[in-house]
Amino acid sequence: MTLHLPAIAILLPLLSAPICVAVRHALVTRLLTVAVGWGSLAVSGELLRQALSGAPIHYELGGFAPPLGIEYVIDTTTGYVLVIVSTIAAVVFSFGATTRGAALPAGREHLYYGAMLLCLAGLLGMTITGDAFNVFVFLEISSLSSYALIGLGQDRRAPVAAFSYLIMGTIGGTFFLLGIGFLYQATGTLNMADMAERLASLHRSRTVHVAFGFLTVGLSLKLAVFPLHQWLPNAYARAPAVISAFLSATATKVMYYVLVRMIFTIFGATFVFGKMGMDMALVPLSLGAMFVGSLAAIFQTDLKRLLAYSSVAQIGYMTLGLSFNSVNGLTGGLAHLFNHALMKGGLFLAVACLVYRVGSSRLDDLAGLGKCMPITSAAFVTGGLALIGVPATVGFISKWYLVLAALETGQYLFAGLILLSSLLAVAYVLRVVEVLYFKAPKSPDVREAPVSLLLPTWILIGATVVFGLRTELTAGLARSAAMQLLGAGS
Amino acid sequence: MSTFGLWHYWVVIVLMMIGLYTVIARDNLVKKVMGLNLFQVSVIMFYVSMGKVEGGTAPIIPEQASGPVVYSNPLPHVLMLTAIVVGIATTAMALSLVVRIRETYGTTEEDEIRKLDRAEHE
Amino acid sequence: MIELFPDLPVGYLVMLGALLIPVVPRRLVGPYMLALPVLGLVQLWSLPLGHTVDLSLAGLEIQPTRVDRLSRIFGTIFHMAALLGALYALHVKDRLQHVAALVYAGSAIAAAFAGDLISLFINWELTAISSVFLIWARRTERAYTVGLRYLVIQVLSGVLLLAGAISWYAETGSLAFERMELSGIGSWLIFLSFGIKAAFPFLHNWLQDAYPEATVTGTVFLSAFTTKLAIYALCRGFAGTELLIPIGATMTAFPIFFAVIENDMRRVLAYSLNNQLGYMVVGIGIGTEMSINGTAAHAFAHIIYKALLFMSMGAVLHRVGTIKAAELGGLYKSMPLTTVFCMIGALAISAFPFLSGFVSKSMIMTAAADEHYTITFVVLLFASAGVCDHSGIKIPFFTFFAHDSGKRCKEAPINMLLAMGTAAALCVLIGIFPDYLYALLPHDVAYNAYTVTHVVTQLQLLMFAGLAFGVMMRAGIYPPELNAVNIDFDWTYRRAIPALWSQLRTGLVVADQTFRRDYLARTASLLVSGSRETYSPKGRMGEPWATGPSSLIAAVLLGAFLLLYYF
Amino acid sequence: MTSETLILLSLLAPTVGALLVSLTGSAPNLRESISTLATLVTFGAVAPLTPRVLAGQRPRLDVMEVLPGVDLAFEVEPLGMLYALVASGLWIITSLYAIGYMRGHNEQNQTRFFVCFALAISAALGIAFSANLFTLFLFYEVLTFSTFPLVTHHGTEKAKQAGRIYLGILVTTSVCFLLLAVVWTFQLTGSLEFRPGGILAGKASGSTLTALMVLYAFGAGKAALMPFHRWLPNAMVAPTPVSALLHAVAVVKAGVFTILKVIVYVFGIETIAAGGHSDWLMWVASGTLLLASLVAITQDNLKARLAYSTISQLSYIVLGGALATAEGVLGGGMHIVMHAVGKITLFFCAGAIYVAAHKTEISTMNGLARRMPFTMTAFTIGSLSIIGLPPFGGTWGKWYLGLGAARGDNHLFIFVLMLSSLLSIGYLMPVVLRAFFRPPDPESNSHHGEHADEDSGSQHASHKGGRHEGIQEAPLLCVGPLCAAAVGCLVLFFTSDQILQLLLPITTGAR
Repeated sequence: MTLHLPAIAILLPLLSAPICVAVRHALVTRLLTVAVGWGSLAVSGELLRQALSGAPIHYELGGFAPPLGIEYVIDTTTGYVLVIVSTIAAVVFSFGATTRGAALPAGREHLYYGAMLLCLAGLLGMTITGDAFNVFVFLEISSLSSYALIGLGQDRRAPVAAFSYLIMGTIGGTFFLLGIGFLYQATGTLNMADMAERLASLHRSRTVHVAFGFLTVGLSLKLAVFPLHQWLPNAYARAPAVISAFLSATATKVMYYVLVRMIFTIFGATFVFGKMGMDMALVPLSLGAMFVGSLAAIFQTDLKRLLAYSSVAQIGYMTLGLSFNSVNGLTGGLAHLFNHALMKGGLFLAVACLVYRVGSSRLDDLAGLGKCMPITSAAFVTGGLALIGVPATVGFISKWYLVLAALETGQYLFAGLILLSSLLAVAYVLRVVEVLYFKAPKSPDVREAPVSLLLPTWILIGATVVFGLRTELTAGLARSAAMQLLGAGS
Repeated sequence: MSTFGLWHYWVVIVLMMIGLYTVIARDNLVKKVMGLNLFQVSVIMFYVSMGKVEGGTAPIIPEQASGPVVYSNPLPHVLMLTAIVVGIATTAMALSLVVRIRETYGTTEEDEIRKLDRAEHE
Repeated sequence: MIELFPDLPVGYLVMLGALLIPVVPRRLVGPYMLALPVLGLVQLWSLPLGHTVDLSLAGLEIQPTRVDRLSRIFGTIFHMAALLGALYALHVKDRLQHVAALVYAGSAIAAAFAGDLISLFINWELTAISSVFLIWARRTERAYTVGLRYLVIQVLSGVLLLAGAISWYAETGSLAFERMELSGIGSWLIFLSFGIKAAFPFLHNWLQDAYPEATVTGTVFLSAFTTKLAIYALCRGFAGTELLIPIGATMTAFPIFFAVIENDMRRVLAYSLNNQLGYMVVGIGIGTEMSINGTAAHAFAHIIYKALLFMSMGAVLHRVGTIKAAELGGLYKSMPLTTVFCMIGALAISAFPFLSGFVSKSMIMTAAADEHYTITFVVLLFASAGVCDHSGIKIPFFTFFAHDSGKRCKEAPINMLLAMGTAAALCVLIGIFPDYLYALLPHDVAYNAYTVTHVVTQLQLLMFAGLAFGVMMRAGIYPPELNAVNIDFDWTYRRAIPALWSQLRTGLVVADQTFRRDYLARTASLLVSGSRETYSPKGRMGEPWATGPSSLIAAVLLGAFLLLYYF
Repeated sequence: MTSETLILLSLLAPTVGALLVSLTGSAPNLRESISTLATLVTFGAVAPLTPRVLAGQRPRLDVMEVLPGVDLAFEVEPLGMLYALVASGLWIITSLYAIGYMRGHNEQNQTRFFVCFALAISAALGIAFSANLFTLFLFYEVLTFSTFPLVTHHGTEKAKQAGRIYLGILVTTSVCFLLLAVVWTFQLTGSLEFRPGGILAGKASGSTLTALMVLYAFGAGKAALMPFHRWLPNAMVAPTPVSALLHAVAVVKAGVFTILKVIVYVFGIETIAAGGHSDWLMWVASGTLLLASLVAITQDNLKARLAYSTISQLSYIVLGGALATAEGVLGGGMHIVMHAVGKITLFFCAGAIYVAAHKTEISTMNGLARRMPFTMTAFTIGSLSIIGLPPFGGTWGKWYLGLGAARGDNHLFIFVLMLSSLLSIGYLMPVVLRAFFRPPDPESNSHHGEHADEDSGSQHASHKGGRHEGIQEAPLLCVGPLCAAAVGCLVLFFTSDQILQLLLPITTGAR
């Protein structure tokens, strides 16, 4: 059993999805989804434990040996991301009002759960696979299901947002596919480990250069790197808040993971930063994301879109950490992966609580809710503090490593800019706080959200504080992952 | 090989450009989907042509195997089976979204949809 | 002899006792106030010479009391002045004034016994704080501003003392208040601090500014303590500092001109106070045993007759309501006793033989002559004549005689008369029996004021001064008493500096506001409105782009990447 | 109890108090009993630490390692002990005062007020006991955010605007400068611990140290060094107890405390003195000190005037640190206490005046002492202490600061201190003068003539006192604490020896 855990991790959600569709019973599918969520978490946790205790796990799917067969590889980084994704999945799936806010006719909830499970399967698959083309396949699985999920939003603009996402996502995915094609052409293999081996002697090949170009742009599109982020704000804003919570906490994170894999495992840091000067491109884009995203967030009138723009900025932090090409920088980036997943997941769930009671996420409609929904509002404030990067929250940990990396490499300006941009977070969080606490309520008889909603919200929000103080699991793991990646890459 | 010797690449590039241009320049959502399809097809073409070995046969082991047989690389072709499925799924998804958009907005022109959104917003 | 309260620093009896005045039953306030200085005096004399009180405060060893002959004579006269002042003020109902006055007196006494710079500073500041209430208690608009000005200058003196003490401590590691040389920055600061309170030239204006604005009774207290405390401090710290001689000489001479033309009688007295201080400063500067004795004796005598003069003028102000020379005259009919007492005081300050001024001032003059400070001696001589002119003659003449102003009033209240009478008696007693005073002096003396030459010279001088006054009055060239404000050095801080300051402030405020409004606020609002335009949901960056441009940017970026990588 | 328990208790008592207060919001009496009980327990936990610190112990509590080399840990050293004593001690009387004030004034959202207040104290104690820069920074930020709702308490547009400025400046400086400096220090030394003699010595070039000094000095925005002082006057929209304890004691002292602590334990006095890294800071502090005093003179709003006075007084402490001499640091530490007690007296009085007479502008306070003799007497005492006149505590702070300047051969700064004393007369004494000597305004008193003569003036005073409504003091819970604070000013003058004994060890090794 434990031998096949890597396969189980993927098959569990992948097979549950059609079961959901087949069963067609709301409660049963719901319970199944929750069970799969927590099951995935258990499997991921075990995989991470195994990866930590020894060498990376190599699993040959169906017994076909690579390079012909598809291989699943789980090292520290993989296990780390698996845990993040499945944690978020488990918590979000447990969130009480999952289908609330989705435009589903009664009796069709099973489709929704199916899509969720498929999305999870795609995300886990992308992480776990050691085969480049397989990444594309899982990417499309998760993307297609997320288009569907976003399109489910009650908001009539939801399909439009989903459509935009679809166009951009497909372009990104296709670029990615093309990139893999070029790589295959240059190396003759699709197995990542083999690719890395063969690419070592192909640094001057133009095919490889072109492949790199397509791959980076394709991934950047899916990752929503500034200025390729245009699909993201509406996608998150129009989707049901729970979906936003799930997607914002997982989808971009996995894409970041794929980017990291590509840079450090396939191409190698020497090639990417030394030969291609990736940092030259990534740094301005990251800074752009940090400032444009935060500034746009300040002026938003819709809470979900505010958070979505904040995500754009946060992605900037992650890519900036990447661009430092140092242990601390990558630690910061990877730690922020986890940390941002927790905060954004928690924040979107808090918004989902608000929407559950008020029916809108427009700031004007949320006035004075601090009094009516104190627990939800407190969750939002705590998450907001984490976004700002107040010490004792996870946001601080990532910021710490990023600034440390900037100082280490002598880039004092970036250190200042990182800190400066986090101030913009103060501005947009403050705006929400003012609306929640210092405005007269519109309808004073709003009740607090039910426990089944509050509990998952507070699990994530509480985690932002707990992991802000106990960092072995986040920054510690991120650090050993970063060391492994950099050690392997150079 | 001359530049024209790689004519299949040129086909790929032209197809791709047409597809991308359609996505960029057309406001009609259906046309965008069509552009996207073209774009995807170009990639499929690219893979298929990549796997083709000049003079190669289909990658089936002949019954009387006498010495090495030149055959096309089957792997890219296999991969494209998946890619085609993905393309179909994407198109289906896109079109179903367009249907829903059309139902609520009464139009499939992107600029008009944005205008309507903005009007509602204000 | 039994030591009374040996652990209580001298002066604190009066100071702390004063704080209880608000809770003393109304009928007992008078006796209580009189008892305090008496008790204090008894305590002082019960303590042997060389008695000290030592304390540790804030990590510093301090000595709030050190009894020696110099401090004892000043302590004695301060107690006496407090008693006289309290007697004079008995009729006042405002207890705040009583508290302030006695705290003031007590802290001045305590300062005279301070064995170290810290306790000196503490009491120095206490005199400043408490005395200002005597000015504010006048409750006139002018008194408020004057009081504030006075307080600032007094505290300035205090903080200079503190700064000096700090520097002195840093330089020498000692806090003891002993004789010091004008060498380091510390001693100069301390010197300057003393100088302000002693009303050195150009540092003197607070005196003429504030004293005439205090309450009737307050001025009596003020005239006794602040400046004489400074004289004591100079005596202790800077005896024999030659610089003091020219300073003192100047002080004796220049106030005469202002005193002659001044209209406000209490201000005339303030100028003459300044002039008298000059004698003492000269005495300190000379620094011989004789001159120090002279200074101490003069301070002793001076406190009494100056208090007497201020009391008599106060009585007039109390009854008539004005103290402008131009509005007074012929009051001798209404206030005969006051007139007599005033005359005694005036003669005493003019150093008329057989009155206290004569026996003390002559010591300083003699000391100057002995040490061959000829110019100084001449200046002092001239000043003596001047004093006679403005204090000895002008004050009583314009107030009680001269042209009759037609004002009629009651004689001064009984407690005032008593106080004045006591002071006048003391003037006469000291004048006739100077040996009692001499016995108190810091050094043993063998001095006889009543030599024939001395008496004759002094009388001649006084005659000539009187003659001059008479001739000038007859000839009509004596400066008329006009209701005018005379311009003194204080113009600089009362007019010029405030004007400059308000100019500067307006300028600063304008600059600041311009900077804020035109620069900061505009930049900020530009930034905000600019970002709002760009980043709000209606702006370019605040709303997601349509798929067309989004794809375009993706394509452009790809192209850029490819171009970059390809070449 | 062990020292660890005491540290933990002192940090948890306010937090638990806050929690209980938030749960008992509907029962004001119970709520306020709990609030008061929390103050007593907190002080009861802080006070027993003092003799141990005096005896040379350095009680330590390691909570957890957050990142490698970055711990959440507490250690009680003299400077922190002093700050903790001040904050927790004054919290007791402020808590009583706040009850009187908030009730006397019928404020809204009292529960939120008491909760945030307790949290702020907890944060202040966390700052005081922090064993390293990370812990300090953590609680520094907690303090910022927990006081924000107190500033915006009234929820008016003005309060919100003030809150924005408050948070804006404090967070900007702390994040952009302080955090940067902390990370930089960590990058240079690999440690964040506060260690006697400093951790930076020999770890970086002179210019780097100066740059770090700049970052730390301005990073502690709560110290209100110009030009990052604007939050303080803005914060005055908060209810007066907030201004009194937080914006005159806990918050602002957290800023100067940080600067002092960094100077003593991160740089080391020796290092700074030898390298002259804080020379520029002396000038900035002096400039702030004088300019703020000048601005204070022009303010008519009493709280605004006090706020600018606070800015000026804070710079005394910063100057003390910048002088980088043993005496200067001692003076700075002492002035933390002296100014805290003096200023809290003044703010209490301002609040009492507001509650009892509804006056905020100084120009309307004529003759107020007749109605509020206790309040105005306390105000006078507080003023004298702030000016630095004996026999009040403020004297000693100034003495040691001056001595620090003299020892460091910076005589110029003695004059700055002295000049500032004079200016402080200029902005504090007019209030006393108005209240005690000017006749009440005609609007509150129908007619009064010109009484130039002092005798009739004094009769007039008593007469008027009788005719006026008589004594109208604020509630007892307001007047009691403010009188206690005033007495404190006096007591501190005589007990400064103990403070000195406590502080002396921090300067060992300095010249």
